[in-house]
Amino acid sequence: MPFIANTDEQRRQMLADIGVANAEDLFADIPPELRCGDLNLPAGLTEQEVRYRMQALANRNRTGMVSFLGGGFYDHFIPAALDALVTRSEFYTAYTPYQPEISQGTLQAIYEYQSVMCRLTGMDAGNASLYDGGTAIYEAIMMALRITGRRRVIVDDSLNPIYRKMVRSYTTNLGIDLIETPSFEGLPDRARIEQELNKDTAAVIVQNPNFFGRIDDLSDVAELAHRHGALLVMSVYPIALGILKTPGEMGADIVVGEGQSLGMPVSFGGPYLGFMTTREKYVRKMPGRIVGRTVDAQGRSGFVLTLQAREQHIRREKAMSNICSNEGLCALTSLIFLSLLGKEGLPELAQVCADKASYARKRLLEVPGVTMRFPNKWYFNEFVLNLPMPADRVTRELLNRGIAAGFPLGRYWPEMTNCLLVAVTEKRTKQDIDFLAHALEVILCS
Amino acid sequence: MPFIANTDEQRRQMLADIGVANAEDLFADIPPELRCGDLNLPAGLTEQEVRYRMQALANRNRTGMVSFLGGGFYDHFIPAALDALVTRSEFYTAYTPYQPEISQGTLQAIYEYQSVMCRLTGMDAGNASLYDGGTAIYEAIMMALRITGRRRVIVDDSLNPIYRKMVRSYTTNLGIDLIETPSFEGLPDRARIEQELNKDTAAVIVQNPNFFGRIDDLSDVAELAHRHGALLVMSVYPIALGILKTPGEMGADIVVGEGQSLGMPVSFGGPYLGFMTTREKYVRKMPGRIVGRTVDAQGRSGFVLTLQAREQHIRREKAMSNICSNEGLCALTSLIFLSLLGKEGLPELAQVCADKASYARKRLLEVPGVTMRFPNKWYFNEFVLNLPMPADRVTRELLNRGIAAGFPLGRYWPEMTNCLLVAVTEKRTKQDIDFLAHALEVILCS
Amino acid sequence: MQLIFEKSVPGRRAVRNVASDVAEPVQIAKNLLRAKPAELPELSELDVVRHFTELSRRNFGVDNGFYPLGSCTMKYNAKVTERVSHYPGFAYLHPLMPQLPGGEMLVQGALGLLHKMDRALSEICGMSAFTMQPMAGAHGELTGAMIIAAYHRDKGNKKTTILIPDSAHGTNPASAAIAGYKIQTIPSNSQGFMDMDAFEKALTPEVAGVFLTCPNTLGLFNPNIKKIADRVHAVDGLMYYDGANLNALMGHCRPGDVGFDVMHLNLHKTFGTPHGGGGPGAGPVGVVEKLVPFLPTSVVCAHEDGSYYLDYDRPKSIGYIAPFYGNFGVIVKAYAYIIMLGREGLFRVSENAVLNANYIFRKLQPYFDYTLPADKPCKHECVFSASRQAKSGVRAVNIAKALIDRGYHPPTIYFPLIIPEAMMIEPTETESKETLDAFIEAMIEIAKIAETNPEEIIAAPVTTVVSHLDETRAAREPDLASLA
Amino acid sequence: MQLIFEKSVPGRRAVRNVASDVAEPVQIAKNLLRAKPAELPELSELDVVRHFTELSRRNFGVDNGFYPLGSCTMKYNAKVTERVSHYPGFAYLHPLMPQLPGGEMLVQGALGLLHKMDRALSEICGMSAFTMQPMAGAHGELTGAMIIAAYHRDKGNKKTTILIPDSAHGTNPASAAIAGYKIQTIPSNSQGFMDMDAFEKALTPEVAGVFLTCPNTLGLFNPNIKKIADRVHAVDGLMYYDGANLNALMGHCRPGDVGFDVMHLNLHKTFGTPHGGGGPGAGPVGVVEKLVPFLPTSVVCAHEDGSYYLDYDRPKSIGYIAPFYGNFGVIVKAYAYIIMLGREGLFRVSENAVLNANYIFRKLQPYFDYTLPADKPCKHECVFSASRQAKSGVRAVNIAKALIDRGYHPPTIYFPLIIPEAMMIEPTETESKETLDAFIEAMIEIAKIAETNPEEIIAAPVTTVVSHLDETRAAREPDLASLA
Ligand SMILES: Cc1ncc(COP(=O)(O)O)c(C=O)c1O
Ligand SMILES: Cc1ncc(COP(=O)(O)O)c(C=O)c1O
Repeated sequence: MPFIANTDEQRRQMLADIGVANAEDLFADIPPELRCGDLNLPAGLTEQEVRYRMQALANRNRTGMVSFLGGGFYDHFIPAALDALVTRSEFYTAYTPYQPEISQGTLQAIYEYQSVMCRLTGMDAGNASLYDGGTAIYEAIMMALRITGRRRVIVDDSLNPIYRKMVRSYTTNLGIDLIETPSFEGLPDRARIEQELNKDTAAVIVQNPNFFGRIDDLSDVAELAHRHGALLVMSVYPIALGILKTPGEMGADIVVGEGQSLGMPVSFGGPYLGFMTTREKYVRKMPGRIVGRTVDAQGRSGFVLTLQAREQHIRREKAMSNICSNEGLCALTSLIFLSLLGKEGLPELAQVCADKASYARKRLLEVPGVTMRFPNKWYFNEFVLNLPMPADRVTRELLNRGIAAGFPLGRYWPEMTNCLLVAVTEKRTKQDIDFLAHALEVILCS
Repeated sequence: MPFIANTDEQRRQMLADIGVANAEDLFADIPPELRCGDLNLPAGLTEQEVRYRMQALANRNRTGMVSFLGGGFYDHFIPAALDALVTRSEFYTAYTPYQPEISQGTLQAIYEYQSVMCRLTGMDAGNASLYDGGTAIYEAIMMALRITGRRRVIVDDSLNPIYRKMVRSYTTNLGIDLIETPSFEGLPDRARIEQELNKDTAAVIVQNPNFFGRIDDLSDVAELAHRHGALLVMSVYPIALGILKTPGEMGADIVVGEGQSLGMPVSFGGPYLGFMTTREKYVRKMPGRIVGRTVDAQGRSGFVLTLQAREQHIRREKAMSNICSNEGLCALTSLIFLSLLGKEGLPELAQVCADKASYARKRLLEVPGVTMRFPNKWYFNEFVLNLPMPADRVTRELLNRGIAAGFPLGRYWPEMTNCLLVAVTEKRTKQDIDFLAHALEVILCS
Repeated sequence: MQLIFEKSVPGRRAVRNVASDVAEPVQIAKNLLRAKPAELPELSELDVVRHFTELSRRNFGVDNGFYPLGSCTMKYNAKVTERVSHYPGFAYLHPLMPQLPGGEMLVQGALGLLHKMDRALSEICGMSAFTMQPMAGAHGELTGAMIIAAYHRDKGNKKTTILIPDSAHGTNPASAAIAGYKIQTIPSNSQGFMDMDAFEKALTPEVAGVFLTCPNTLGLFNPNIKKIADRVHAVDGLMYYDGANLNALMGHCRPGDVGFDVMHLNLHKTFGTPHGGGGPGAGPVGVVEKLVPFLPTSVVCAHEDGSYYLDYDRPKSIGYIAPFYGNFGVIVKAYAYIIMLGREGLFRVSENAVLNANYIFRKLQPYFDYTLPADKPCKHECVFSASRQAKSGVRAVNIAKALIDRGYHPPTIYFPLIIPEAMMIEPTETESKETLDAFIEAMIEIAKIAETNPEEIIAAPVTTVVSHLDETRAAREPDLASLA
Repeated sequence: MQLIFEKSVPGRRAVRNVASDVAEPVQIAKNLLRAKPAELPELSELDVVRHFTELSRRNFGVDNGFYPLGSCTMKYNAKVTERVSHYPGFAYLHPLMPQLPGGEMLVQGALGLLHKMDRALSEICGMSAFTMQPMAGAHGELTGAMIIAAYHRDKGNKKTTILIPDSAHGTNPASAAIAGYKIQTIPSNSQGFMDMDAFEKALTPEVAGVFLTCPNTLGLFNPNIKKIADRVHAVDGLMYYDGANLNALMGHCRPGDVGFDVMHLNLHKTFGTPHGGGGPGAGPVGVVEKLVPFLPTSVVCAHEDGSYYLDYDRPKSIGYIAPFYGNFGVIVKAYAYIIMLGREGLFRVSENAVLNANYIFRKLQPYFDYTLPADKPCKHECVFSASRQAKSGVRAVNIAKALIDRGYHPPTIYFPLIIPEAMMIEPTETESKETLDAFIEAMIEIAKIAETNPEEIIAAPVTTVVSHLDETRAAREPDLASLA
């Protein structure tokens, strides 16, 4: 049997040493009526067959096409050095670093990860990762409830609709009153938010750049929230933070986001990386694993899992979160990615994305009948087009031409059936963009 | 600039410390008239562009087709664990293990490689590798000359014709008289060889399985050679040695071969692995690096490069070979491959290849007009078909149908223009073989 | 070793970005831009490679040696599963693709894999259907608890409480609490099983369900399990199965047959996907027929014609719990593992996991305290107590560090909480008798030295790059980030 | 650490082979079969993975630290070049494909790459054409010597001798000798250059050619080089350039312009392909116009239409020296390296390689002896002598071992042979000032301890898994294999 070490001869010796006749006896404590018969599964395969089968499945997925799909999940370039390092088996075949003396590699890496995330978001402290950008928002809400002792939460609807659905599921059983405020011209509606804010409000949740690709200075929303004793929770796109004003600069209290863009392939939805940073004063209310730097008996600096008193294995039902395994290897991935790009490289990358997106806007607007949903505004690398016909139809036809043109918004905003969300990364060339524009023209003008 | 570490600022500091005004001054010792202007090369590329360009080149090579190409270079399955281990950077970013204390990994691996090669071929000692199977034959000839002090060499023409060409090139300037004896029914012609053997003969060179895929017991050829004081040099296919009688059992004196089949992809001709093993008494006449086991000052067992007095860096023009860098990482690859297959796995693999090849013979002989070039003989996984028309034409038409049916022998044996050399490995399925047979039938019967 | 920031040199670069190939750059309004660039490290590619290569060498993984970390099932992570998970057809597939009109047909390989995985896990566990969405075990527990809540809400049941034995993993009560439930902890009896009297007393009509691990965290199979299930079902409660320990049962016993209604699996344990030093994992959740309507959206379904689609029209569903379809990359590895092992392979996996655990259990009994009646077999893991050694001052943690000096990753210690000085040893089926014998010898040697020369053990580890780290200081004066 | 054979257990298996899918097995005649199976290790996949993972951790590579091994140009091996070399379109391409009728059109990517590589190297070196076939530097030298022989044979020249300076690498005389030549060694002068009088005396009409390394193995550029070339050409001799040291010259000086006729390159040095702990490398050979007809077959050529083909019809060719087109996988990496660096990049590579070498050279001059006139720059490497330290018993080898304890790979020692106690230091351009400064400090510290406490240095290394291995015993009683 693959991967099973012992030979039949050794099994016999071991059974004899244990003092049983056969392996079956080791299951004698299971009541016979609870035993099952043979599983109805196919026989095993050799590695050669497995590789063949898996390749066949992979071949039935259409990847190579020119894609402008984003919606919070982006196709950025991944340097070869990253893969070479993150596949070091000492990293990926280890468990959570419970034994610090033989886990300094993982521990120092997570400490460095927490550090770069703080530097990127302009905050003071962060945790070792959460499952993804959506659960991170939900964890931020729970954290805000703990900090404020309140139970009302305001969510701006330019937050990724998928995340809004997740928040709704998770809060169903918790008697939280969850208010969604409609955005105005694709930005959080300050007036509306102010109306909804009251002394029971724990947090206001916003996203920048938001789902429509618009970027904003949310400092005033932070002030509004703070004036009512509420926290500002901001979800961000880390690549954009290469150039955009930081949540820290805007006065956010908890910052979360999806880290996939930092060196992880889109991988049909996961594994991804939820990250969280916050203000120093809120550290002990933060969920999840946290690595801290300390010294050993000989005064050597070293790293350990710390502040564990918050966690499930100690606090059990009173824990700040139930999270145990997180996305450690993805956190390492993002750290390596940011180290390879570096202080000059990340802003440079962000600017290239913005430049190409701005060209794409210009070029696509030349197509007769195409307009911007929110004209004359600032965007990072994603934006919403108005099409002269349902975006679904256009998208389908472009798919047939080998282009994933973007995401039709009708699915989440019935009033936006003619709207298409288009994302551009550094991997899309001018040629790709012109190709899309041309194909779009053909479809619209026929 | 990619990969250049220092910043301009640092370069300035260093130049100042050195005491020159600019980097140009460091080239002042090169006479101006010998300096060159800008190289006529394109500007550099980013990693993203390089990967795109290289992928484009790779895409212009037709791989995925159903292939029965062999001729000494075989498409065997490579386990994933092998790649995962051989890409450990401590192995591949190291140089030749001149400093044993920090090279025990490479050194022990080579010692283990030498050991498995001896066990596989049935010999006493081997070297750390040679460039490839062809240069290994030439090195074996030179070794035989050193041992016997003679200058006549007999090469059976069922030895891979490519290797025969190589031997001819290398011996041109050395006043060696090189006799090629025509094979009889695809096997070494004992009578002819005996005629050619005399007291000046240093070695007889044979191959098993030979280029026609035929297998043989060459014990009698060994006796013949020995009776005339000549050595028997045998080139072998290591996978076949999983089941075939070993050169050791047949009485060979020097064993060489191409190790590509042991875990290396065919890779358009390299890097490959030349291996060599021999009898204890000839060890000090062997070319190339050799690793030996010894002990350190504290009695711990360890490994070093040894018997270096034979080598170029000490003996210079009197060295037994000029080889310096060999194919170390390929040797490691073959060791890992053989360790993963193991004592039971290698014979099993060899038998599967033989079984599929025997099915292929049966199946292809059902095609009207197709016969065996050498009927009713023993083969391993390769054999020669007689076709009712030029093999070139058939091969070309089959290529158009996405099948590399084999190698037409007319290129090297004008009298064999209708002959096709067909190889079958464990990666070819029954379905592939039937597909070939069917396509062949269509072509021959139309 | 220096922090990566300490190696930084102003102006040094590693990877270069592709230059923009479009004419004019966009100049975003100042007020929307950050005042200064983030203080990321400035290094050459070689600097970065050396830094993380050195960090990796300060880590210990399954590839480096025996890793009997109880409850974590640290088996060999097959390289072939890593390999296939990197196929571009999987790695570069955008999750929104199937949500595009006509997009589903472009991701049939991925949907098919998810569906086949659902079928395989359902067969292995005796469940009706699995969702692949939960991203870890604890996430699966939360999902399960939400399904339990949705079920009761749907039936109009007034349920407030979940019963959980005190031997349970901390995530169990934590997850159930987050789903809105009161947690009532049930003590264990002398044999480490849930105390039946306490259970009966606690089993009121308010009980929404019971969370159990079976075999439990002591590695024991509860003989009363069926009885418990019947009693719980009698009050229309639901049985939740924590599947972290399934490595003991595959092909031998199915939670569904035992009476469990909802469960999670840790693919990063039983199904051999690497744990990555703290994730990513995957915690698929399986349910019996009556709970299928409550599974999270979307659900992967098959058309008559054998093609697959995503069903979002699930009125009773608990809704979205993940952005898409789960940790797909991890699921790919686990699926490859399952088809490679196949029917008999999975059966043998559990058989050998249990054999290895019992071998260690039997061999170490003379040297360490334990709770289990010696005549009974354990399952995939066994729990010893260092209480005997503690008398001479050698605690479980010291034994753990002494094992480190001998080249082993220590067992799980101080869990389950009900065992003083607990040492929870899970060898897994991928370890050989030679490895187990050497480990057993090391444990015996340590036990002996603990008597003769306890200081030596207490001083351990002495072979590591750091030793006896000050955890109190770490918690008192947290240094959680190096800020610019 | 145990040998892999010592870990073997009868009947244990790792990778399984696919089962035969054809009906009946073939039973080959007994007399053709081996008596018993080869005694290969019997291990689980995990055993194998742990064995080689542990072996790797007993190795030191460029990714582990500074590796100033003179003459070996141990620069960073870019991960991207590894990555692209594994593309299936390269790795799984069968070399016989282009020899099939119509097959050339199915390998245009590979042929194009080889042709572009020939053009790029020819431009960099000022040669007319390159063959990619030689599989290492020494193989290139032999190929070059064979080309020289073919040239003279073709012209009917009676040539018997090759001149080689005593500072040359051992492969030079060895390779020339194998090509059938007598070797005459020319002494070096006090400055480490070939002694001109001795050279003139040796330069008879029998001289077929001269092998030179430039910059030479002392890292010095010979100012007389053009004169030497002219004199050699005057007797219709050919100038051979050992390109191992090209890392000093790219974009600054071209061997072809200097008067060299034939040369090899070590792609595994100058062009950043990994050395693999002893290969595989690649040693392409370049020639001037008049030698092109003698290049080994086959030669990659371009049709008018831009498609590529293999030319086998080369009557004057030295014939086959490799089975196919060279170490293709290595050439792929080097090509990726070249297009990534580009015109300016390659120029900067040499500039910075020379800058780094001169920095070390200047900083260490006060502490170690050296030959070069201090006012002159070295090129990509510098050579010191430990003769000063030797007085107190500390030899070059001891300094090397002391460096190992300090985390460095030592320089090349005892080469070139003309320098007593030689230490040949080649930093390469991919190392940073921080790394150089730390290394310089370590060298200075060692030099100081060598005076105050030589025993400490002589005792080194003390941090390694083995130390002071008995090389004499290894050679006296060779243990070269573990036989079953
Ligand atoms: C018994 C048990 N339940 C639940 C969990 C939580 O699983 P995860 O870490 O994947 O969230 C674990 C992991 O240690 C466990 O051992
Ligand atoms: C100057 C010089 N020439 C030739 C060689 C031989 O090159 P290879 O080892 O690739 O055969 C070397 C390698 O050390 C060298 O340094």
